[in-house]
Amino acid sequence: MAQVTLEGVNKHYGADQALFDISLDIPDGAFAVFVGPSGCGKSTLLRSIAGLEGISSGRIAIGGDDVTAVAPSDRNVAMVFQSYALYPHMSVRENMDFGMKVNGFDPQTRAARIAEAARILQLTEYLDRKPGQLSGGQRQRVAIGRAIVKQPRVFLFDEPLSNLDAKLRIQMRVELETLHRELGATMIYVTHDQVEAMTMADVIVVLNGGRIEQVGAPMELYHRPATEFVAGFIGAPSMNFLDVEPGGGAVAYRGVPLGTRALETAPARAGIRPEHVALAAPGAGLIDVTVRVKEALGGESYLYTRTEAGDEIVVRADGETEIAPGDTVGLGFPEGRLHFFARDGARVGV
Amino acid sequence: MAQVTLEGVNKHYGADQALFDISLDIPDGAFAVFVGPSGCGKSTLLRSIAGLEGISSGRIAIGGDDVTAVAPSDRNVAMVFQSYALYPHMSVRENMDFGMKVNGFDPQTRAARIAEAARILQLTEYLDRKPGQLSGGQRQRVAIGRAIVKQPRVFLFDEPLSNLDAKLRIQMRVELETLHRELGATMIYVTHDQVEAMTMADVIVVLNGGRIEQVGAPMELYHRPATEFVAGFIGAPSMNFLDVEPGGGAVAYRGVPLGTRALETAPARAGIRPEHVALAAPGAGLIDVTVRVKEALGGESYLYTRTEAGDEIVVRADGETEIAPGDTVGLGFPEGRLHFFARDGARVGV
Amino acid sequence: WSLEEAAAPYAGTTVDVVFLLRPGYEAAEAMIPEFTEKTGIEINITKLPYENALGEQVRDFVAGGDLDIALIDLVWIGNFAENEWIVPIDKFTSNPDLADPELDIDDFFPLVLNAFGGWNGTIYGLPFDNYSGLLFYNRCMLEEAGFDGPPETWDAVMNEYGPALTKDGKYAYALQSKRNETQSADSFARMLWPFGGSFLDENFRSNLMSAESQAGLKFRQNLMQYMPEGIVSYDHAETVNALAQGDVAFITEWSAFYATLKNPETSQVTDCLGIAPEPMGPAGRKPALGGFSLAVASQADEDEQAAAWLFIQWVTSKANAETYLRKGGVPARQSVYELPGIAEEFDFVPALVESWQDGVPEFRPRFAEWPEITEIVQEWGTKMMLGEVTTEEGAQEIGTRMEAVLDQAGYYSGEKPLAQ
Amino acid sequence: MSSRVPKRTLFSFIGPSILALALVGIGPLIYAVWTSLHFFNLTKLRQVEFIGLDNYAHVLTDPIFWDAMGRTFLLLGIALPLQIAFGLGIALLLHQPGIGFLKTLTRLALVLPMATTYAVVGLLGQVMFNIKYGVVNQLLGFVGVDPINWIGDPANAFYAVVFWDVWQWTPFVALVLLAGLTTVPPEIEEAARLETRSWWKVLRYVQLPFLLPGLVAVLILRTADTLKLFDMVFTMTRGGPGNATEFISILIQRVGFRAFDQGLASAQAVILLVITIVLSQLYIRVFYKEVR
Amino acid sequence: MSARAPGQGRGLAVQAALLCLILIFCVFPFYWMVTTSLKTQLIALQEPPAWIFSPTLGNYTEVLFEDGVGRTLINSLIIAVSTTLLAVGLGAPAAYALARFEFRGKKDLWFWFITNRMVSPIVLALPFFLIVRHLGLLDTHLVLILIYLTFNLPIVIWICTDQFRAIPYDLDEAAILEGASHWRIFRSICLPLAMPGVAVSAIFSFIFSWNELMYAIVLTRNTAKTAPAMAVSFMEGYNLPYGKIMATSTLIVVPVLIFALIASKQLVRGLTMGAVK
Ligand SMILES: Nc1ncnc2c1ncn2[C@@H]1O[C@H](COP(=O)(O)OP(=O)(O)OP(=O)(O)O)[C@@H](O)[C@H]1O
Ligand SMILES: Nc1ncnc2c1ncn2[C@@H]1O[C@H](COP(=O)(O)OP(=O)(O)OP(=O)(O)O)[C@@H](O)[C@H]1O
Ligand SMILES: [Mg+2]
Ligand SMILES: [Mg+2]
Repeated sequence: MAQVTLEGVNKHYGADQALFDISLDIPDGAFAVFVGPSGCGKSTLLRSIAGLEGISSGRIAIGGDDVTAVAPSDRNVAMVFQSYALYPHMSVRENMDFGMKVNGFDPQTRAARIAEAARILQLTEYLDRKPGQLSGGQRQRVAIGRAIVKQPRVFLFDEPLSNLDAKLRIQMRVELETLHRELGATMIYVTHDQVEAMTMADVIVVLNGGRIEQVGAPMELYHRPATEFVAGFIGAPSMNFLDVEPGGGAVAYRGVPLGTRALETAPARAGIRPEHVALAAPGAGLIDVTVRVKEALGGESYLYTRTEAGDEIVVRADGETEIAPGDTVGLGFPEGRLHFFARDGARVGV
Repeated sequence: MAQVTLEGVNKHYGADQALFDISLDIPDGAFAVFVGPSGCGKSTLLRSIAGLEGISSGRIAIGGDDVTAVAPSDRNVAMVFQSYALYPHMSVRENMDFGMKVNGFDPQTRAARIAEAARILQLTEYLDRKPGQLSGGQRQRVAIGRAIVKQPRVFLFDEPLSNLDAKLRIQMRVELETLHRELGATMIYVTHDQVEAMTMADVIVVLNGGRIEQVGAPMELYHRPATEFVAGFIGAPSMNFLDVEPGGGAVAYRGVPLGTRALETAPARAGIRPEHVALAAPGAGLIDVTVRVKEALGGESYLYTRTEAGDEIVVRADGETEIAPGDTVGLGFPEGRLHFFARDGARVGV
Repeated sequence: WSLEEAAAPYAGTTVDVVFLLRPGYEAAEAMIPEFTEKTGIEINITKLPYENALGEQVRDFVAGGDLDIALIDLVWIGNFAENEWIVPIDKFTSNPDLADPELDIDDFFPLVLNAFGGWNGTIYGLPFDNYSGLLFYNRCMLEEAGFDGPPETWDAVMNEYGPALTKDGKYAYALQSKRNETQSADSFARMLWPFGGSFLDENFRSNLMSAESQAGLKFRQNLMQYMPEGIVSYDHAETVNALAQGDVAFITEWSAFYATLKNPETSQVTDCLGIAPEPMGPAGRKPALGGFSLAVASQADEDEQAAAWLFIQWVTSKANAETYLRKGGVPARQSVYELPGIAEEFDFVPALVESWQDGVPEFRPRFAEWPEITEIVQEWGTKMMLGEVTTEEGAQEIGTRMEAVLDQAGYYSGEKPLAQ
Repeated sequence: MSSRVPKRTLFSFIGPSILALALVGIGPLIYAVWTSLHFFNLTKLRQVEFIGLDNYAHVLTDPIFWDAMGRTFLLLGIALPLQIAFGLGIALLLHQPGIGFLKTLTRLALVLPMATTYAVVGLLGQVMFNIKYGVVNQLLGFVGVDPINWIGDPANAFYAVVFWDVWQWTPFVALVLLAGLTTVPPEIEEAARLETRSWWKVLRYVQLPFLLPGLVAVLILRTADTLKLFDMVFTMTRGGPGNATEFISILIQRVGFRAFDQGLASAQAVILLVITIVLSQLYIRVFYKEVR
Repeated sequence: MSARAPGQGRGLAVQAALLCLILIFCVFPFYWMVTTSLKTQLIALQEPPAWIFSPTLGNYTEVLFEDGVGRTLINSLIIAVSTTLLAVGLGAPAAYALARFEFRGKKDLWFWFITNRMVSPIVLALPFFLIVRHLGLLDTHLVLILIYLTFNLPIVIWICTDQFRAIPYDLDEAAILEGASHWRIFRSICLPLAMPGVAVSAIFSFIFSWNELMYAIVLTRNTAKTAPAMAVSFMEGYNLPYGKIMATSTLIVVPVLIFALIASKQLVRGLTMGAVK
């Protein structure tokens, strides 16, 4: 049982406050992902759970036991540090071995786990190198290896794959998911990668400025972001936002009515994701826009367009689209795809 | 003039060789991106260009001048280190100021440039903090700031955005592109991010095991990868590969003919990107596969499918697709989308 | 002849001298302004602890340094004289321009002049800071125990005073025996001589194995039962303090400690303090003898030598003796102690005068080899006291090592006269 | 981790030190070696003569020299481990997060023993360890221990010296090691703290490698300094009682400055220097090779 | 750290207790020294030792105004400060070179530096004396300053070399790319970061030269006489004025404490805080 519970956690750095009243419940065996802008407190939160950072107030429980005052080593958590924190004087093997050795594992188990981890992480041929002789990505993998050989109740990962290439990253992702399934351990994972967040998470925790914005399953966050911040943060490229006002029976963008539903509260902003904007011939959509920049990614392209009023709207197009910068296109906003937010950022309507 | 030219560069670490005979020409003002798997030598190459790493043999020229034996400080390059390498005892402001100060810039210029960089990097409110009080992403931004205030002939970026969240990353990307345009400096950029590579690069250099696999414009690499390695490396999720043999007048996968064209050399493998596989009803495609896993990313979903023969094929589907794990679907491989590779990995055919 | 006239050619000369941090030197220092005023000769004093005084001077003389006057402990005189670092006084006494008609060399206690200033029949220095071993006792304690006076003989100390006074955590006697010059000069030699022993026989062979020497050393060993525990770590300070605090009934110490023991700030027994000559042994009194003379350094140039002599002559003169005494020094002039009232005013005077009547100049041999020999005595003397070796074994060791030193110095081969 | 630089730059960094030490250090040393090859007694300068290695032969066959040497190494063998153990403990304690004020105070207090003039420590020893008026025996008396004759008893005097040596130099060890601990990157310690609570294991496996340079420094410097130990012993026991505290430097001083046999003393000192150098090399070989 | 690290509740009490113990252990002899300096000889040597007594400043007035300890303190200060500045000024760059530059004979050079510390002053004292006398520099500050370098420079070089080595080389590289010269890097980057080590070595250097006795006694007499030489000069062998000696010693310790107070701020900082990943 390794449910992780936080109650009213606050954390101050001198006069600055890094965490504000964080309450959170991560069920046993869940895969929780923390996302949020740089400096929002993700690492701090992770370090607080690990016990590396004392908290100013609040309570942290792991598996039902209050661990607020328990030493880090007694919490049975493993952590992959954002800065790797490898032991520079130990070889890769010794780095991975250290935790098991000090905890009195028998040599066979240790050797077997190291071999397995090295295989998974493609580090076998580097086992006898020192961290100083490794590339950035290799170091990061060693840090992951050090965590997984320990087989703890709770894993804490601080951007563990940020220095890996796309291919290795996907492999690693799958390996971590497998590990998660096999060990049944609770995993808490900090990442900036949307794909990782969406695909790995049972639950995503969105942090902003030291506060929790929303907690929910990936698709819930994608489809029903609770705040404008979440809406803008989840999904890449991020959602387009337009200032709207009441008009035409529902809401209108610069006089053009968007959809037909009336909302209880009058929203201040409407949002729509680039992948949901419908492309049409000029004049055939709701509004016409000019394409400024086209980013071709191969399988798809993103069009950076500008409305007459000067608002920017990003639109996802086919990888083979013929549309070029300078072209004018029409855009449609399918009604079910629109999100509305009040002036304070809260979601409005269903 | 800051064209960067490498001729036959080799680099040994003791018995290990990290770079093999690298020859490369990056035109003045170009934005070159180095990509490749972890440990392939990207950082080493960057450091060699900066002069921080002596090369074992070969020649490096910047702006036409042979700098192989020139001190790093005289090469007029700025570098963002993968490890940040911030001066821990200096505030953010001092970190950025240091290079200008030692180079005798006048105080006004220095202050102005710092203010501008801080604005771009959203660091203004952190200017007086020490690196130890910053989050990972904030540190990374300081490292970038330190490079840009210097306005050198050549920028070297080693994964400068890997610790930033998606939103900030896109902003930074745009800022760096703007900077590139404004300064007209040559930029060499290491990244693991496909989107960054594809969107920012004038030219992408794909490295593998210390060797150059291919050099080319992004779309060229996407559409006409020179090797199976490049094909697999560029694009995420990566290209699907199937073993093929001659058959049915062209090439065939397990007896099923793929396309109609005959090729000069008989290819060993066919590749197709997930976004190019056509979904069809069972039996309506070329082959039928079973969906094992479905990864929903919101705007799109990836289906991890398995053929009867046990090969894995990843297919991109719509974000709202109804297909669920366990379903059987038919797949089509549009002929123009197929890539063929010989046994040694080289591209076959047009 | 007047000092002013004699000094006129040397006005402005600076004379360098080493002083110790002891009362006698402070007394002299207080007198110096008067001398400078009269003569225009500057006296430049370097103050050193006793421990460093020898090394400092030796180094200075070896290197041909600035010192114009040598300060000579009686055990150094042989060394200084043999190295010709100092000038015999007849160079000056024979020069009418420099010699004070009132010098009256015979007014010095002969024993003192001989021991402190003379070597091998030649006088080099004039006694300046003079000591004798005295018996300081706590009259009150003695009276309490039923004694009406201090012990006259060592035998009485052992058999009467010792047993009677050693009780209730108090001890009859303390003999400073720390392993340094104290051990050899104050402890070892003090018990050697009164019992008829000596360091060397007339052939410069060790005399420590003789029955008399052994008797003395055994006596010391025996007497330790009436001394405080850890007596081998007692230096002068501890011993004097033991008396001052009323912990022991009597001690044998240098006359110079009179001031300490008489000062209420440093002593609790000022009112009970009694002073007598040291007890007698079978061979007589033979009290410890110590003190310094001042001699002109040969490395000084002629002017400096003359100026130095004038100063030495002046500061040790009969005329200044009383001033010196009153300022805290102990002059070696017989005449001053005959002045009326002096004996009453300074309690120690009678005992001191008596001590200087009868003593051995070679109480500690004064030849150049003493520094080496004293180290040997210090080491084995303490070992004896600690019971690590018997008196015989210890004496044997000291003897062998001492003879080795003397042999190397060339006494046995006849290269050197047998002077001590 | 290091680079080649032009000779000029290199020399500008390192030259002044070499020059200074060469100028001040080498001359006198050569002079000392020269005297060690002569009969050179300060009070018998007329008899100076070249006697080759006689002084060395004399020293090497002199039981007194070896006794003093043995005693010195006994002192080293007892005091140094204590200093390292205590010093390490103190350094770790001060390195831990905790009561900042108390730590600052302690750091300052650590300077006190070192700052006390060595010769005065010996005198302080006389005062505090005195069997009669010494406060140490008084304190021991409070817990029911009979007065101990610290300085007067050969066995105890040795331990009194050990005590003061430990008192005076443990702070030195502690400060050197504390400086060493600051070189451990904080996040590495954190990583280790996640694995184990045992401070010993963190020390052994994670901090020790960072401490090794400091430890070797302590070993070498303390060895050299113990072999040179003079002032404190000289003022406290002067090598006595008996020769219980006659350490090698006391002996050399006795020979060189009391007996004035500079030739012999120089020979002893040169031998001492050789022993120190050999020992230092040994330490470096054994403990330092990985680091260097 | 604003909040306590977890798992330290009981640890904190133990830590406090241990710290107090260390504090007492370090301070007690010093305390005894100070109180002895306030006692008359009679009280100082009283049995049992006096804890409560009416203190007197007599010893201080005596040593300061009659014996001129003040002047020797100033001498000591001049010598110790100059030596420390010189040792750090010469030693830190040398240490930087040993830590950062590659050159032939590096190890031997390093060892030679260290060896200087091992030579016994007892034997060098006389050669020094003769040489210095020859140069007419006897009894000058300069001589002591130079000689103290021989045993302080090694310490500084040693401790600083290790400190410099612990600084990530990345930082140097970053600065090199910025166009900073080696001296500039040394001054602006590495020296500030090596401060804990520099401070420790400066404290040691100060203390060692401040307390040095053997050379001070042999090579000075009046003008340049140092305070420790003065303190022991009270022990003239026949009488030990403990009060005066301890008063002088107390006066000697005070400047060291002040110096340590200044320097010890530097002792604590972690070297690599946030510098690199
Ligand atoms: N000091 C060294 N000694 C030995 N091998 C080294 C050293 N530094 C790097 N290497 C090896 O050289 C190869 C190239 O390293 P480099 O840092 O250039 O990789 P990279 O492409 O930057 O990888 P990443 O994306 O993981 O940062 C790696 O296999 C690495 O292990
Ligand atoms: N020691 C410290 N003192 C003061 N402020 C700090 C300290 N450590 C972190 N902070 C601040 O606390 C906030 C949260 O930091 P944290 O490292 O948790 O961010 P993060 O969410 O992990 O960011 P990133 O994604 O960039 O790593 C940041 O604004 C940071 O500047
Ligand atoms: Mg972080
Ligand atoms: Mg790299």
